[in-house]
Amino acid sequence: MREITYLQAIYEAQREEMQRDARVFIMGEDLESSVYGTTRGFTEEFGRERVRNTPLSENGFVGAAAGAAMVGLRPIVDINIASFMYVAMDQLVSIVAKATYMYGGQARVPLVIRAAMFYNGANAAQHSDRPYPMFMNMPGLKIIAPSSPYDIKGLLKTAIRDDDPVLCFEDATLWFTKEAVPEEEYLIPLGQAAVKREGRDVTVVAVAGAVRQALDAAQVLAQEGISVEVVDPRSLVPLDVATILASVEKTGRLVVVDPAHQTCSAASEIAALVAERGFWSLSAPIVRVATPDVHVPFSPPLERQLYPTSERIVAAVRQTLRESAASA
Amino acid sequence: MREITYLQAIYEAQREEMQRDARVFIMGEDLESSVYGTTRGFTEEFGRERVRNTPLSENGFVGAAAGAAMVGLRPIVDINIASFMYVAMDQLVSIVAKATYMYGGQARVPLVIRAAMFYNGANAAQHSDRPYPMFMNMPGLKIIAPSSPYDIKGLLKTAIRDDDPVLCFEDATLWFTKEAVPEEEYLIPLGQAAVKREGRDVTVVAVAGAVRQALDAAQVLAQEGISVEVVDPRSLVPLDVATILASVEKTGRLVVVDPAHQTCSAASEIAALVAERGFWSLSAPIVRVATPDVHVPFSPPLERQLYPTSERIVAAVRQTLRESAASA
Amino acid sequence: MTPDFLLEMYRRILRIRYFDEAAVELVRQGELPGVAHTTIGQEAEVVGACMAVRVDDYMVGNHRSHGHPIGKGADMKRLMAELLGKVTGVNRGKGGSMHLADFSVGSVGETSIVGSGVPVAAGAALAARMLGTDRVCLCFFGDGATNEGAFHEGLNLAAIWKLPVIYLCENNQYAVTTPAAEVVAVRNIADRARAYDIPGVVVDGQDPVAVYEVVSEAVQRARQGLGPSLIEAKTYRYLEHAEGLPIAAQYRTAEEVAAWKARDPVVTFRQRLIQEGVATPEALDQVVAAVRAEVAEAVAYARSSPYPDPEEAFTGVYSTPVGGVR
Amino acid sequence: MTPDFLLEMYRRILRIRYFDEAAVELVRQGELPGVAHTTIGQEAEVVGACMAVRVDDYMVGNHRSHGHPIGKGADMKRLMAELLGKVTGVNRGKGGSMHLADFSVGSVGETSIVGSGVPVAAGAALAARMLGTDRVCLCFFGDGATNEGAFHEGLNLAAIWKLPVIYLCENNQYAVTTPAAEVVAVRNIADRARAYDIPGVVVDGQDPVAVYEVVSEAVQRARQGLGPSLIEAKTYRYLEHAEGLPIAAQYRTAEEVAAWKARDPVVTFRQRLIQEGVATPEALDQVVAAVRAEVAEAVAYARSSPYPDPEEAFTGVYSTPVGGVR
Ligand SMILES: Cc1ncc(C[n+]2csc(CCOP(=O)(O)OP(=O)(O)O)c2C)c(N)n1
Ligand SMILES: Cc1ncc(C[n+]2csc(CCOP(=O)(O)OP(=O)(O)O)c2C)c(N)n1
Ligand SMILES: [Mg+2]
Ligand SMILES: [Mg+2]
Repeated sequence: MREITYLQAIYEAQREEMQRDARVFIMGEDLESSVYGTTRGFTEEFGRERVRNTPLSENGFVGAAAGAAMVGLRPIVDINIASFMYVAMDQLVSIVAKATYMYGGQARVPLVIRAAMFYNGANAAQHSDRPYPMFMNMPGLKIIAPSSPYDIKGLLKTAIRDDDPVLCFEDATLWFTKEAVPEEEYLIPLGQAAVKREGRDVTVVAVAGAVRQALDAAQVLAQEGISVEVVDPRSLVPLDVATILASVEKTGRLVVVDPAHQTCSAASEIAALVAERGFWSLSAPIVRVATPDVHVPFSPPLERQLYPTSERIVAAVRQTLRESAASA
Repeated sequence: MREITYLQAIYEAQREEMQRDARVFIMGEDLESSVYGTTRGFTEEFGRERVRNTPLSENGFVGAAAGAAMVGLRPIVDINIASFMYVAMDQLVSIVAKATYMYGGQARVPLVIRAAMFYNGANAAQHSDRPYPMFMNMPGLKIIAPSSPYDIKGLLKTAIRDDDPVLCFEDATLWFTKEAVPEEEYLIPLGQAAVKREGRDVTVVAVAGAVRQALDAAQVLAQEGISVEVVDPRSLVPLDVATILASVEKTGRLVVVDPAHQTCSAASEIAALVAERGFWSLSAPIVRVATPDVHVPFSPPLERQLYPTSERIVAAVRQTLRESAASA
Repeated sequence: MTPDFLLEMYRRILRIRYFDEAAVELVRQGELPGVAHTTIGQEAEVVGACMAVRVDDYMVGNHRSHGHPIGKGADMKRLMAELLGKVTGVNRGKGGSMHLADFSVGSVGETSIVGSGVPVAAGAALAARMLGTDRVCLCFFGDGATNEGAFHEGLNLAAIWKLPVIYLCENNQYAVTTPAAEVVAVRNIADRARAYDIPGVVVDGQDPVAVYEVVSEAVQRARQGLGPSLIEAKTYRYLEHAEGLPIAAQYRTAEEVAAWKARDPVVTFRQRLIQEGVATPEALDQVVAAVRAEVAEAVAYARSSPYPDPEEAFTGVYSTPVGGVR
Repeated sequence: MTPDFLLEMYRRILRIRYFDEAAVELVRQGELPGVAHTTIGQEAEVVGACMAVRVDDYMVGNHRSHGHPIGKGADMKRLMAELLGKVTGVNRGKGGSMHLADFSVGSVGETSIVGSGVPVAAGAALAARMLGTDRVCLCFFGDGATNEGAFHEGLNLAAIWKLPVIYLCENNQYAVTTPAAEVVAVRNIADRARAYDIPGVVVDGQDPVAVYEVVSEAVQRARQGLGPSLIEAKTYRYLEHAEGLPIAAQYRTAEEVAAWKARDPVVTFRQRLIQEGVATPEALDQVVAAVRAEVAEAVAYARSSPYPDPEEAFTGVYSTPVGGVR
């Protein structure tokens, strides 16, 4: 099968859905010049009405997208870097997340917000956030964080067809990774985790770019006879708790890996869920491997140590094994 | 000792600090008319330069406060209702939280942002949020959530003297509660939890307005011979993990009560911390009692059931006891 | 303008007045949960503007928009039921007084975060055009809202994309207790239109016909693809910011209030209809009586309607639930 | 203006040009992490504006502000060290190219979220006044930034409070690849001043003396308590949006670029100095040589400086650490 990059998968998902449904259109800054290629040639193919270059007005165009969605269109908003979502927080929270409920079901908000998480590239504190945990605390938003070309193509297409607002967090550390992706159409439902590697001893739930690190760690540990199961939730809201609990029931140990800041992270939520609902399966403390609660520094030697690495994951897995052995 | 309300405590804390330090000033909408009395008479006492009525420009005046703080003043910003923080998210995150770190320590940002959490009063989805968990995910902000008049007076005074930005989440369900508060000056350090009631059997960590419900629940359970320890973190960043862990070590059981939306809540974080660092103390699953992930509906019969009540806490405590007994 | 049209204007002005008077009474009696921001005093601009658009045109309101769906022809019963949090309310009791939406008359939602409706209105207008209709969107907001960033971004977007939207600033001179003169840096808010190279017009908000005329012109421009307009209606709210809020401050003089009340649209418009021979005092009295009956019926309907089942709180966060999420 | 002053202008223009040329080279060689947004082409407006304020006046910049602290007199060594992420950098390596701050010359911080510096500048100006100084704040931002809500809120605040701030819009005609003509609804951004009832002035950004003069006038107003001004300097960036970004789009014509380069401030200002008898070509060549040496020294300093200890990543989030938090 042909292999395509994560960026190419985004391009294909958008293009196919815009071809399929004339109500789908896309808005964002500099779309026409498409610096990273996800809207390459779109203006020629779909015209400027459906491929809207916006001013630097994130709050304004997210709100406009919400208004358009509420009366029958299906916008995709490319908000560019996830750190710009704060500027649009007003509309994201007060309108996008709340309209469906608040208006008693009169409004649907079929809207996709795409946001690249642009970290580990010396872009410093204001351009490197991974803010999905904030949005997980706000009901009304569906949230996906795909970790591979195959996943993002299938999930983004589903998101575009979904009648609710979906935030798509795109991990820029994966942009140029390649994977086999079929030419034929496929969809991946929201709310279904993927077991990216099966294992017996320890469950590693990993989010977004950290899935790769987790798979690397599993490889390393396999050589020592430690069998790691890697679970990728893929969608954070809805979250496939059942798959996570089933895995922990099997392994008895949980490491959660999350490139977001640790406090109130997706990792915290997953740890809390398992401490509530999978407690009796656990034979060792849960360990989170996340980004410490510091801003992203510019200088690469400061930055690169902050995110979850396969070394940190290996160490965490060993820790859970050590602690459970000590108590046994 | 005299008793004062939560609102009066805020008034006194602000007034005393403005009297003590001429660099302290306050900004916000309609401060001069002081609908709830927290700036009553301030214009007369301190003048309009230090008591600044602002336009409806939350992002603008939060940013202005940050700029003023960075060059030597110590602003208090009354952002009114916490749900309006989204409008100011850009400045709160990109400037207030990040400036100290990003500018390599050249800037200090001694700034207090006060935000009332205005829930359970039929104010509906856009005016009822309890968004502190979002901000816990963003480094650089200290966060307090005081649960009584005594606490808020001491904590707010400390916050005003602190050289870092502090978000003060004021629980409006407590506005009119009264408590003995000394006339003499006192300060409460950030990062120190309060054990609001000692107990042996179950630890209940409760946040903000939920502390009252937790104390009520403890009372009810005491009548059945169940001894509940109620821990109030008071400050969420920094969080006094040691006190929480010590309590769980003693009781072996943890219920976390949080009026915020459950997913990625403060309760999730506390549960995760204990599942990591207090796991071997636990003899039962952790239980969270939080607000379910739905927006706040207007209609009172829909709304009032959503928040943690003493009944829900009692049930959660019983559940931890039942589960640990079943396993013993 | 036909006599019927003018009479309908009068009828809608009265509906808003009496509806809101009833709402105030319901707050005072503890039947209306929370607080209520009334349109009393501002009825003329609301009705003048709403009657200049079609029922299938979109409308966006704010926290102070009880009257606006009424101006556009909505059924008062379901609005009043919403104010009481009943399941028969337009939003099934989930929205309340500050978040009325009535899609059946084009009211696509009121939003109480000040300024937040401005971009939404641009989007509804964009969709109107992209869907191939000639619909416009009418967007209401206050003087205070024009200091929010969302106002600026929304107007710029509407201007560069020539969107069919009419931005109607209800300048009632105050945001809660703060005078516009102190916090809006420009004397006439309509002058802010110059920052977007679109028409900016000041109109007497107490004269429904004048408002109708300037809005009609803006609607015509919008339908022709000539883009948005900013209209500033100078008006006044008679009551406090919200019924149920403990506002004690003296920020308006008694003279100022009296001067505005002397130009009460309910009174002056009636006089005008009589003077211009549109209707006799008796005919108008009949309208008054009929509207009073309608409002009483709305209150009775709302009162007798049930609250939503508490379970409803847990549904409707998503329109297509998946997994544990509903 | 004395000859010395004009020569200093020339010197600072050259510093910015050569500093940024060096930065581009360092990006290409992989020594400068991330990307670099250069000021090349815009030096005249930067220097004209910066030299119209005192070193103790505040300044706020954006993502494209390498040149601005230099214009204000900063030491290039520590700026260049910051660009390379070294511990000797102005921000100790934590900020990088888009977030330079140099409090020693009043540069209180550049911020790369477009528009976000505008309110901060209002606040610094407010503090300047409240602290009893006559300092002003000079705030730089692009044409694109004027479409952000933060711009609007900041200008309105500054206007109503008559804050001593000079808002300088560096209109280089594009935001990344998007022409201002397509997304800014008004022809001259200076006209946006009318929405705040403050002076709005257009100036040729390629003429440092012209910029100096209009900014000086605005500074004088500001120091006198007459409030803020909005100045629009028409200018152009020669290079792509950022060195290191893969921008391939053809959004500017070769003629347009050539026309602007024909008015290159480095060239035209030199000619003027010679024509007006301020300096001989030889004297100017000496300035060129001296500045080249300064820049080379800055690069050498930056290169030879150490990276911060990795442990530094974990400190400095708070200036007064408590508990587990540092
Ligand atoms: C973003 C935001 N800030 C503050 C408030 C609180 N608030 C509600 S209405 C209001 C005044 C609005 O004034 P204006 O826009 O003039 O409308 P009016 O109430 O006068 O009709 C304020 C401050 C809010 N709802 N949203
Ligand atoms: C809020 C926000 N949106 C988008 C970006 C990405 N971005 C960085 S610079 C830039 C263009 C800015 O244009 P302008 O304000 O004209 O400044 P210039 O780069 O032309 O000097 C954009 C879109 C950003 N940094 N912040
Ligand atoms: Mg008003
Ligand atoms: Mg530009």
